[in-house]
Amino acid sequence: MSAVFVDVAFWVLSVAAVGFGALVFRVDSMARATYALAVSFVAVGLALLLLGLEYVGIVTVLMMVMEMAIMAVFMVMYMGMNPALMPMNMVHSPRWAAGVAATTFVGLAALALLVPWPARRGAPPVDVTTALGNAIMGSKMLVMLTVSPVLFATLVAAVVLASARGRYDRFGDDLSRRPADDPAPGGVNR
Amino acid sequence: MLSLVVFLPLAAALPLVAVPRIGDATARWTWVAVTAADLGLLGYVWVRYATADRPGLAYEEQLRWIPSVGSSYHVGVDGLSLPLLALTGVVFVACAVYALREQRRPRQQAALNLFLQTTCLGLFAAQDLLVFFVFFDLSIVGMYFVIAGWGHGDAARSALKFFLYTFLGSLALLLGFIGLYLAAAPHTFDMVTLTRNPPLRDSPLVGGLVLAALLLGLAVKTPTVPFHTWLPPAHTDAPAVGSAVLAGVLLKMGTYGFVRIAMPMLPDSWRAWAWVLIAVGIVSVLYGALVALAQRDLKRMIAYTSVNHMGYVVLAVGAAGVVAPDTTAARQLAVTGAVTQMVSHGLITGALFLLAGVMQERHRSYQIDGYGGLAQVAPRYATFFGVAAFASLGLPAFSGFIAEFQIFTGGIGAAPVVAVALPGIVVTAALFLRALQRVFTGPLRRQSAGFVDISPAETWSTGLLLALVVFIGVLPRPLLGIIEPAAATLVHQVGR
Amino acid sequence: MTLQTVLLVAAALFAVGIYGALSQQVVVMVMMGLELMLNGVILAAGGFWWFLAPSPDGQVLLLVVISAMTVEMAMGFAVATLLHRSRGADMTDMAADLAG
Amino acid sequence: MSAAVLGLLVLLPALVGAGLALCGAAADRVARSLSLATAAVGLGLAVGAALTRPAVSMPFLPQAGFGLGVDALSAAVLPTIAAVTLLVLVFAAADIARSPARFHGLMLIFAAAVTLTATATTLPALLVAWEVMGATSYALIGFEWQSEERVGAGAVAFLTTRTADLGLYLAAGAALAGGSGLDLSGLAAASPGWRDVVCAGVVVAALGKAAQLPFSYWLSRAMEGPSAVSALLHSAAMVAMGGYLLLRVQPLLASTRWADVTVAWAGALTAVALGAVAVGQRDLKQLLAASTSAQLGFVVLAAGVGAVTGGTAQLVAHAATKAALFLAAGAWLSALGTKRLVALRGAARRWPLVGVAFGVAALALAGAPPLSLWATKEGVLSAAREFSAPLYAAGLVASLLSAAYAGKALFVLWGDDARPAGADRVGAGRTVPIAVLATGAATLGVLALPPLATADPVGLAVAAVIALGTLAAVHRWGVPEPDWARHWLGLERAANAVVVNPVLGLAAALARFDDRWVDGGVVAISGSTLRFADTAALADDRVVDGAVSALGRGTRALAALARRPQTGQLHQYYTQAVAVLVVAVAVLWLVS
Amino acid sequence: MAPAVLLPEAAILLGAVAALLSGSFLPRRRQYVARLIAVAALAVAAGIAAVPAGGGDRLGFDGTYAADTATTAARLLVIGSTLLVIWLGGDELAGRARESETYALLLLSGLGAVVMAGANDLLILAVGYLLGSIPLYALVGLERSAAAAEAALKTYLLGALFGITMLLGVSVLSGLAGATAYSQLATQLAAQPPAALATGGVAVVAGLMFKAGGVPAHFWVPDAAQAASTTVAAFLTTVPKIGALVAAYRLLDALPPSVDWPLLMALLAAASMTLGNLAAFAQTDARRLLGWSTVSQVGYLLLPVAVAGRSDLALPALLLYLAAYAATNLAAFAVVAALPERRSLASYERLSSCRPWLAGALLVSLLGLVGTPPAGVFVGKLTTFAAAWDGGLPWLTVVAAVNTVASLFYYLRWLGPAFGMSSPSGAGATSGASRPYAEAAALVAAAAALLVGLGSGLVWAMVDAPLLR
Repeated sequence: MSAVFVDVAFWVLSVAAVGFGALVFRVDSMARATYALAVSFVAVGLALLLLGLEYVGIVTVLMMVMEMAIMAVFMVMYMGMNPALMPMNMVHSPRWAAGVAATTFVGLAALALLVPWPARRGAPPVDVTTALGNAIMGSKMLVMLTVSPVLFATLVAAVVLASARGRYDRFGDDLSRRPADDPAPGGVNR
Repeated sequence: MLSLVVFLPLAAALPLVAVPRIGDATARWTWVAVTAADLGLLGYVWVRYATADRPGLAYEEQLRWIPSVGSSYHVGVDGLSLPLLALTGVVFVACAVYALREQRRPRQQAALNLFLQTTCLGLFAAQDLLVFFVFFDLSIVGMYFVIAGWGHGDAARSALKFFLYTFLGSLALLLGFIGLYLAAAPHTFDMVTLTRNPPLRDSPLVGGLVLAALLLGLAVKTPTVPFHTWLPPAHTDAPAVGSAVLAGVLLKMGTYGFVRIAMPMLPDSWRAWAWVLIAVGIVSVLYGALVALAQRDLKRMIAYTSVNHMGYVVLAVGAAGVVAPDTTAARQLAVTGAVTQMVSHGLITGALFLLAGVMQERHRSYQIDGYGGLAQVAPRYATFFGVAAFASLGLPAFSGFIAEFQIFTGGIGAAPVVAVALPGIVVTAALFLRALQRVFTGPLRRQSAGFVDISPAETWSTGLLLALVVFIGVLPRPLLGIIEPAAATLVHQVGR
Repeated sequence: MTLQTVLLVAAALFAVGIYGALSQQVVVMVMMGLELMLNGVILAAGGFWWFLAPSPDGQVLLLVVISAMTVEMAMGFAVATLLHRSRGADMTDMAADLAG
Repeated sequence: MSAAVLGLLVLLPALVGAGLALCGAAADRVARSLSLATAAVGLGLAVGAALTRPAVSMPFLPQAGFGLGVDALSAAVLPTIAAVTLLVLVFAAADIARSPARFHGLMLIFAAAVTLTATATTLPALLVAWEVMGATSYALIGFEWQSEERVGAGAVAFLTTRTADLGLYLAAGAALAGGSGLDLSGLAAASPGWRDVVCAGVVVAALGKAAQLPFSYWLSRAMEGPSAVSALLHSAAMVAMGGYLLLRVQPLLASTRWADVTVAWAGALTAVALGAVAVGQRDLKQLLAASTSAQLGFVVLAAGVGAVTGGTAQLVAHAATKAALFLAAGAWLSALGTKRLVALRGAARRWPLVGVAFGVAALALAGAPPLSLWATKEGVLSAAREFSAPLYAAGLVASLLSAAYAGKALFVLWGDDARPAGADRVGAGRTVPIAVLATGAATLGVLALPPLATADPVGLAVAAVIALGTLAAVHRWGVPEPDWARHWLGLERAANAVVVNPVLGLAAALARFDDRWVDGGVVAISGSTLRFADTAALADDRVVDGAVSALGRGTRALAALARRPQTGQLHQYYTQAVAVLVVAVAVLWLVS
Repeated sequence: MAPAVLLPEAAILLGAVAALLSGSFLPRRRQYVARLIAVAALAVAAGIAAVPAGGGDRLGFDGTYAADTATTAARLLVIGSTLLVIWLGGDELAGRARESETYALLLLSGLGAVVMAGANDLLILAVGYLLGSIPLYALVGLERSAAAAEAALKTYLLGALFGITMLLGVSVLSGLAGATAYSQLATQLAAQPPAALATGGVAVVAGLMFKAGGVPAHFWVPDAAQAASTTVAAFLTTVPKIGALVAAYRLLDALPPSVDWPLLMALLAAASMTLGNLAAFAQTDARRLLGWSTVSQVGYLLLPVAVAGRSDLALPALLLYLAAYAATNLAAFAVVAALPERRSLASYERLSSCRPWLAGALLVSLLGLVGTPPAGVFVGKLTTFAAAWDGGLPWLTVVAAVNTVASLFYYLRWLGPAFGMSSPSGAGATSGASRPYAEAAALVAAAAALLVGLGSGLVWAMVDAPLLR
């Protein structure tokens, strides 16, 4: 990849990321906002590829696309909205928000531009993904070991919060009621 | 032995709290018995100490508490603490006897007061700053519940004010302790060590700040002007027993802190600030007396005389900080007087508050103008009150004179400006005579009708205190013999 | 493409995200603001990795960030569902009883 | 042995007195006999002590022992005190009907304090006695406590003398600082500056007790007490002790350049001014009271000019004289219920025995030769004459005035116009002591004999002439009674205006200040507490009423302010949180 | 590698999984089996943690996890606190539909706190944060009431925001250092530009503040304390703080002094304690008051964190205070849990006469929170004050002391009615059904609060050891 190409690509992706990011809060329906966010993520994911992060870039793109899809479904299913049709302008004190955001941006930008960042230490490994794999299985093993209970906890927590009816509602207090008492019957072999 | 003295009341309090089935009479008499037993132990300690050859710290006990922080459970008695320990024992016996007539929750009252007694004894026995502080704070808590639980009038409010105010003082004290602790090398909270090697000798600024924190904390407790305003409402709304303990014992914690902690541990700063103390003492003496003179409420009046009397102590310890080569004798006299005054004030004011409680008990009023001619219907009450009043105004043959004479003689000898406070003596006399005249003499007025003379419990409790007042007033040697060596040591420590 | 420019873009994304998080009333939209902020963090982390220290640590960090984003969003949906069920609300303004 | 005598001398009446006073009504039956017995034993002990001159000292306070001793001075005074006490108690046994136990108890304590004063050799011992004396005088003057007026009079006496007593506290401190120790005899050895302070303190205390100017007014109020009390108080006891103290510390006075002159003039002026006051009185007891001040003035003058012997003689002679006069006045008061001179006219004729005794004593008071005061006074005046001529002149004026007031009383009581009505007889219990005392008044001049031997006969003659001449003049023309003299020079009003009222006003003002300002901050906090702590029922109607100070308001406002950010609005939380972080970063950027 | 280092953590995790799974097969009334499983797992974990496996302090997993004294203390504290929470919730949770899940979530969140405390690597810290937070959102919302949902929402949104700032900070710091392990942070960051360092540090600290419940991320604490079930309220005001504060100490100890970290932490501490105290002044709901009081307590707890590495007293003082605080705070919540029908302060009227033991526990806990000796918090406060002074922040000590006085005020507003001192008229709520578990837990916790103070010498000796890095 030539440097020019990289630069051009980066700027295009950057503009896309920021532009679609901003669009999230400009469009008038949640569905569109979701799509805009997805595009922004994809742009950043691609930018990561430019930064040599092949695996992570791809993962970002994939994860975010999936997530945005879920988000859209979620909104239709649970919120009972037709995302395409609901006009939306539900904001409060946007001036304050804009002020804080602008201040933050100025601060972070000043940091980015003014700080004498140190020189690069070391060189990127030849096979970035292998290095990542080694790290995960090696020095940073504990991180991934801990992520797994995080995912487990997320599962439990999300289910507990989101589902109103637990097993005792369905199967009775001693779990002996068959079939389950569901408002909308379903399931295998039903 | 000393720990037994300190914790015996607490040990007796626990079953009283824990077993609700204990009857009222049992609880009352248990209280009396335990305090009497404790006083007996204290008497034994006193005799042993008085007859021992070696003055200084005796009955020392030391147990590891937080060794890494340089704090231990360290207790002991010397000539400064022994009189106050004994005072505590006596005042609580008197209170226990007085409360034999108490109808409101006697079991809890006994337990609470026994707890309070342990905190007071522990404080005076403490030889470690943290131990001192623990008991200091717990005494506040205990007294809060005494006032709030058994008080009258606006008790909740007064109790809260008391708690907030003195708690503020205790935290200032804590800051001062931390300052001492950090300044000592190696860090320690041990009073004996800190006294032996006073820290902060070469840093007047920090030393001054630490002393300021200590003084603030102790001044609130004492109390001196202008930190005294918690005292009148606390007394006015407190029950008689609570007032007696508060004025008789708790106030002494402040002045005891002066002689036990501030003076020997920060001698340089103490000398530098002595003039401030003298000024505060003078103002407290005069201001307390004058404000007391204007009171219309008997108990408030007595409360303000406490400000006056404790002002003498501050005056004396302040004068002891004015070091000059040829005034050693005067300074020793002043310090001896200060400690004597603590004991004397404890006994006298304890008696006065118990007697004032009789008024509340009979007619729910302390208004001086509401009474008149009481001597006619309650001659014994009048006699007792008169004796207590004359003792309080510093008449010879009572302990107050012994203390005040020493304070003034020594104080003036060390710092002539102390003489400015002399009119306090006259104003105090005036206010007591006025009160006596209004309440007890003249024709019988409305409130006085049907006033029943004091009961045996009231007689014996106040009689015990007044008998000691007279004893010290006539034969001060047994007490002074204990105090003098300690005062000499202290004066030497301040002067080094 | 320098570190500065990458960081600048990241800062822009982060700021836009903050704006969204602060200004939106609907819970899900607030979450989108948060996602955008994370988006900026991802970009910045990538930039740091490439320009400052291309060590494996940086990559693992990115993975952690992405996992965090995922699990936080999952929780977000769950909480939004709960809110919807128990209060019939989907806006933060409608859940403002606890104050003071 | 001798120490035991001294101890008993003080302790016996003190203990018996305390016992009687504390037992109160329970001891009424035995009170009189017990008290008289005690006083009699006391007299014996006093004589014994005067003869053996014991001395004793015991440890009391650090740096200050408790020393007692009898020397030439106290050897003369002690028997006087004991004798007068006994006689007055005999009179009182007949005179005082109510609560005898309390009365005799207090009298004995009082007598013990006086004895102690007379024997004290150290400042602490002196101060103990001094203050107890003041306090018992309060209780005795206010003995009939049902009258607030009398109790108030006692308070005035106590407070006035106590104010002066502060001088002794000051003196003690100064003596310690001056390095002289607290022995009375050694005070003159204090270092010069401190010696002046010691001296000033002692002088003020003594002038107060001796009712010299400007403290004289308390004596007037003290007349509201029982006559027996007045008799003791004015003759051998409290007032006399003021003069006695000055005599005792005469070397100290002489050691300073100013004290002796000051004291001498204070005595002389008092003798003149209070002499005039006495002349102006229309009440027998008031007249006698003012005359006490005036006569003590001679003692004080004696101390100032260094005539210790003369002063002592004057003191002793005056004690007998004045006790007799007061007892007589008391006898008539009991019999007639009045002490107004107008109403007493002719009383002496009706009760001639008492009248004669009164007459002898009054003549002695007037300085008529050859009665005691004529001689003793001259003993003082001759020393004054050597000291300074103006002082002597003042002394002569005072002598003239004393003859005038004595004559006034004498002639009224022996007047023949009317015979006042009242009880028929004055019992022996009252008459005998009066007679004995009058005898003493007549004869105690012998005490002054040793100096008289060397005295200037001219002076004696002048004194005699003045006394007799004045008596004649008074008999012929009467005396003027100017208002200023009748009202004791307005001294009490002045004291009230200058000291008492300002102090009371200040006290009230400070009390208001204390409640409103010093306490204000805390009041406000507790006010808000009350509001919160009490349940709704109590809460609103008892809101802090008046004093809400800045601290309380501030704390409450801050507490309310602190809850404001917790709006419940999430986006505001976000804004705040981000803002705080931005600020935190900015601060760190700035300080780094 | 040394996986044995993580045995206690593994035990907790297994306990969580087992409790959850067992719950699926248990009848509603017999979910105590799940409770027993959770308790057993915690007990095992505590046993392993208490016996230093493989001998004393050491690092594990290539230095990313420090199994040192501080971690051991945090483990034991978290485990002990969680046990107490389960105990005090024994009545409230029994028979609830989500009882077993609650235990699983409690264990998971506790595990997150432990991981944070032991984290010696920024990444572990971030993951620990997630592990601690996510179950917390669920726990808050478990009550399923409108208020609980709102509290869950706020907790979640704040948690998400501060999670993001934390990740931002981690990115910046690791970018600057070129590594994420604390050992390398300490050496690599010293030469880096302070401005960037400050930004990264503040961002990470902000995340920790969310877990600790301190300013500026305190908003969720009073809401959650008020609206969640009492069991959960007790948990979330206690356990996350343990992890977060130890983690903060570890982090600040590792950060180089080129930035004035003590000032930052001191300001946050002062703000937390002042805001918490003032806001608590006029509260009328007992649990909300406690929520605010924990905000102020975090302020005091931040004192030793502010002087991390600058005073020998700081770390033991922090751990001692945490121990005392945990016991004391749980005692207060246990009393609340034992009296579910009393929500407002006024309803505690006359508690001392009808439930003297509970009143005693309340007295010990509230006065303990004030710092009255000899309760543990007193020694904690004393040593933290001393540490702050020693570490060069005497002004902060004074601020803390003044705040302590102010705090007394609202605790007394609660104690006053409880000891029947304000108005005799109030018809004190008649005590409802007995809640034996909560009552016993209250007494045990109060006793523990006292014992920590009385035995503070022992506790101190146990925790007085340097950090491993």
